[in-house]
Amino acid sequence: MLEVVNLSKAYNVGPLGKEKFYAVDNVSFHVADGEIVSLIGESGSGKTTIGKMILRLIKPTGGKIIFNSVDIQSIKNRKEYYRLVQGIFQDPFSSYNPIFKIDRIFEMIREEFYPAITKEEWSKRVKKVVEDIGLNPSEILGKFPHQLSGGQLQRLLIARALLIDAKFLVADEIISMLDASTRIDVLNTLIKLKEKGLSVLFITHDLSLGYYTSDRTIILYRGSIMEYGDTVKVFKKPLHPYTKMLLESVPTTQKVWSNSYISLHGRNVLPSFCKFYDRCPLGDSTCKNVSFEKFEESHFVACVKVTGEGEHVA
Amino acid sequence: MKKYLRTKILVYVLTFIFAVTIDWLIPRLMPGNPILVLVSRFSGLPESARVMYSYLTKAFGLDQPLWKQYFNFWIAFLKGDLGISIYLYPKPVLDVLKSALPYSLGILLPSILASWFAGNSIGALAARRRRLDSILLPIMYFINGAPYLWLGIILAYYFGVVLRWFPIAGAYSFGLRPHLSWLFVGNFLKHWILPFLSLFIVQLGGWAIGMRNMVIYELESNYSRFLETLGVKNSLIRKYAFRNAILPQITGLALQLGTVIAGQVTTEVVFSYPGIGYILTQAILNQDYFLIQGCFIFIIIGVLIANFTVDLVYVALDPRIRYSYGGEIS
Amino acid sequence: MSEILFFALRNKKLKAGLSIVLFFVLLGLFGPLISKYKDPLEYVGPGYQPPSKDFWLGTTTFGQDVFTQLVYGIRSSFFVGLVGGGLATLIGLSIGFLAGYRGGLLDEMLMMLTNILLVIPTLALLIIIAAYLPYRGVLIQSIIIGFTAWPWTTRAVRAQTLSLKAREYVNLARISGRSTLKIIIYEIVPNMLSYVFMVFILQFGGAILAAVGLDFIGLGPTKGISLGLMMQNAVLWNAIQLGMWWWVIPPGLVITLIVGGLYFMNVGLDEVFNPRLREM
Amino acid sequence: MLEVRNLKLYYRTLRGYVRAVDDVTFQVRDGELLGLAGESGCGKSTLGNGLVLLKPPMNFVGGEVQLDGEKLPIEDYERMRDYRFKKVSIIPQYAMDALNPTRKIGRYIEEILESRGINFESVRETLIERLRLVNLPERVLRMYPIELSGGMKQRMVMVISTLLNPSLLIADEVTSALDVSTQKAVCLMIRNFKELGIVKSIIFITHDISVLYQIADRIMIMYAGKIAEVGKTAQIIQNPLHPYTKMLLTSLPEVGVRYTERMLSGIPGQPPQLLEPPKGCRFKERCPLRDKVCDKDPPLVEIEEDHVAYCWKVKPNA
Repeated sequence: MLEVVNLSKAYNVGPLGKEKFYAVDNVSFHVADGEIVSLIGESGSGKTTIGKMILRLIKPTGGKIIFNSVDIQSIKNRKEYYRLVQGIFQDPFSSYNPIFKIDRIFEMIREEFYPAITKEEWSKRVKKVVEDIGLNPSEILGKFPHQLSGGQLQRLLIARALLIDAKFLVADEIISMLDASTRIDVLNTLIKLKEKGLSVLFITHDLSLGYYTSDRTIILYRGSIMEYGDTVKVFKKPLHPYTKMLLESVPTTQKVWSNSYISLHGRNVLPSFCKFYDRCPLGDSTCKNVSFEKFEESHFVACVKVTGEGEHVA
Repeated sequence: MKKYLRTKILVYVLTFIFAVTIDWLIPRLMPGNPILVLVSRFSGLPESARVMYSYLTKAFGLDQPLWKQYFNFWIAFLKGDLGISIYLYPKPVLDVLKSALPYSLGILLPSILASWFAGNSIGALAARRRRLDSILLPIMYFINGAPYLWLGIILAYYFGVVLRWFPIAGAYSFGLRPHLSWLFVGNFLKHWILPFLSLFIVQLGGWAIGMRNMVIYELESNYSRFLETLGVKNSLIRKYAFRNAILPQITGLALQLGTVIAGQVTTEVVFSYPGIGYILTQAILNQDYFLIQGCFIFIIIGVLIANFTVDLVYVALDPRIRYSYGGEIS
Repeated sequence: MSEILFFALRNKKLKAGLSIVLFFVLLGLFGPLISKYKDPLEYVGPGYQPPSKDFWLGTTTFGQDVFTQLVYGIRSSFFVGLVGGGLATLIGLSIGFLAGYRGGLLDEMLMMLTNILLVIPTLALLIIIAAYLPYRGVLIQSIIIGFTAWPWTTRAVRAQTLSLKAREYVNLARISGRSTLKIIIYEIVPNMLSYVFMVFILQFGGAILAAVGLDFIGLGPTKGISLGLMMQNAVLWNAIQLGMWWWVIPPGLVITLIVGGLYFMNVGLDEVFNPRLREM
Repeated sequence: MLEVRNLKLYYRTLRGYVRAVDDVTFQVRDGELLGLAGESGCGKSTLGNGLVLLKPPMNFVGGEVQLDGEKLPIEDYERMRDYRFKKVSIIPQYAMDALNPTRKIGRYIEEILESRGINFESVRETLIERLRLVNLPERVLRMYPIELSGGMKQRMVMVISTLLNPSLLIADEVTSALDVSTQKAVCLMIRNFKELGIVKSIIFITHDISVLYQIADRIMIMYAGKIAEVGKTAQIIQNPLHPYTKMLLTSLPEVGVRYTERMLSGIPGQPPQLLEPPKGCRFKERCPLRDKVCDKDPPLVEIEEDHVAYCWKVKPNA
């Protein structure tokens, strides 16, 4: 369905903008029909930039994004693209224009995509969709954004994507600002839609959310993919030292943290070296020109230290 | 830091070029033949009209292609040739301005510095005391809303006419010639005090309001709150807030210059004080175009120098500028 | 909306400023009707007259009625404020929007221009333009004031636009297939209305002050009357030295009250729109 | 040892009082890290901040606070000044911009200490030792805050807050903006402060219960301005009794839980308005066990030693 090929986004930095900073560096992956793929990374990993590039809100500086076998840059009519590919953003309160009622996000879609449908017919459809995502239309519609909870607002945005009848959804940290008691409902709504055939790129920094929701997982660090594959495989048998560090740091109520090695901050990225080199306990001069190795069926890692058994050589 | 200064200098250089270009362009854009308009101004001085005509034709060079006219204008300008004054014929414009400049600066610089210090002190004080604030703030807003010249008029009327404490015209009495003696200096200061005061008051409101708002903002910021949780004395919190609030007030100096210039020009007119502003009004009343253009350029150069000085001071005082312009993601 | 009205009605600064400004609006509208004399420039009596029953604010050196001049002057001041301030707001808004929304090279060029014009004192620019105009009316004056006063508005509007542009609802409108123009009109502008209104008030006051400055140094309207011209004439004909306070003081006082009232309104509005500043 | 009895902290607004902390009683023992958890708006941050810096619009309405057997005058802004920094300190949520941007950090610390009447030289060695503890080089003292990364600034604030060995340290949502790897490091550092005896006790405020499982000795769950349940970490996590705690824990996605294996569910409804909170139990509107008795204030039920819940439906030793 969606394929990202050697995607890059570079910014000019330094005096006179002579140096390049790669927010996204040569990233490739794909998302199949009816699949949820989670893109997991910490702040500065470039995950949001990738999402925005797929939504054509930022232009890539290299590589392409292919949707249904077509390079999206070549689709001149953006509406045509947005009818199939939609997005939901991190901050539910900022996603609504505070001075209008929330119904407006649906009305906007009618105006732009379905001008032929009458208002009455449309409001019936809106009500149905709102019911479908498990909300009560009479309690929700006609309200202002600040009168609803973050969870409700995010679910309405999912309803919005449903109304457009999009096939692909970029969900960028959609529950990171919600409270624990409501976030799971948003995830479950997303999963229900996936089961009806929607593809989702689920962007998050929270490993537990990624594990709960997704079929496949991509681990991103400083703009580059470290490891990717089947979600259960990546989480049960993490190969990259970075993935391991992440999993050891995630707090759970099952296991108490071990006092393992954590390096707090990295220094500079050296050209051609692994991006994690300077924080990695195994990092040495051999960590260069790393490429993806297949470790097992649908499980790949970019680390020179990983042996065939999934152990690390020192 | 270097990037900050470099950007600023670029703006100033472009501003200068822009201003000189405007100076060259405006007479050529206006309807009618500027030379004829100018020569008609000389009807009172018949013996000079012919000289003037040839001079003007040369100066404007209207027979030459535009780019050459522009080029020549720059050459003449860089040589210090700003043309000849009509109203003070045959004095060159540069000489007229040079002799007026000290009078302007003599009022401008002291009034800017004094009102900056006084205004900021008043503002900082008002930020801390609610009572004082509720009385001072309206006064400051109305001072800020008063036309610059009107404050001068009030001072002139009250201290000059009603109380008769100070003279209200000229920089010194008619009978005197500038020289270094107690008599002259005393006389000069007596003439100086009212124009100085009126320009001082003109700027006061802006500084006080700005400082009050900045101090309140800083006192509500997170670093002030953290200091509170550490139980430090109020004096330390205020000291930090004051210091951080004063920084934008320094850049404010550059922004306020427009107001100050307008105040300066009109104040000089009210008190017939022989600075650039007074010369400018005389030039306007006498349609002395070279002189008007010369005043314009002089004001621009002054403003540019002032701006640059402010930037240097600011960079020296605010570490955030020194470090943050290293290399941002653009 | 009702919340804003609630705070607006409670705000003393807003109410005080608005009352002052409204008073002078009414005086400008109806003053000429209640004044005994119809032409402000007409010589209607003896000169040098202090205020009296016949001449409410006395007469000028030449015997013109100061009150009549004053109320007509108020009209022209409001006119300059409206047209000059309005034009400056409009230009500042458009350029600020464009620079902030489009970004890139266009933004850099527009901001460079803005920064250049910010360095040049407005009065200096006004003088050089006005000096070469053979004929100047109040309208022309307003227009050149409008064309020179916009830069700071541009800078402020650009900053606002940049911050609004970063809101997700703009992105959401984007992926709803909205055009740039529609996004600016429906998403960005409505959220800036309060801000734009405040900018306009400041520009209004600024234009009035700029006009007074121009009038006073001899670049005022070549015919008609304005508050600045009144002061210029008064100073020119030694009204200060002659102690004719009724001629020199009132025009400036009126301007001070109008502009001060406008500024005061602005502070009040800021408190109304900005919850952080609301007093508990 | 901190003892808080019937503490009420309300916010004054134009429409009335918001009862952010409403009649809260608890204690923190010496050598203990108490985790304080709850959803946004439950009053946990108000409680933490109120113990250090109580000022408008936050109002003291009632209650008593004792620290190490001495009454803590939290309602008196001026008298409280002596206790701040020396006895009670906070690592604020805004730690990343808590430093004065225009002072070098060393000089800043010197001036703060001087303002509290403490000689800088007398704590210099402690300071350097503490910097090492949080992994900061000594040269940061000669730097401006802007030269430090966000994480470094936060750790600097941690050092400053604990420099005078306060009895009680409050950590307010210190890890919510951090990446998982940094979160772990910072949590362990804070617990280390307690274990090294630098501070006697800690209140660690967070919305993330799984973080508390890692570092807390006891956990206190707040809901809508009131305490719902308090207990030892293991008691709360393994044997939650209050319906709210139970539902909160079962709605928690964790590594190891997939929707294909176990579909989690959230808590329907929303927390109540605290301007006019409902009578009786504040959770009743969202509670599946609700009945008439819940309209009366819920009783304190002690289930076993240290483990208490405020709920009509919890039976002792059930």
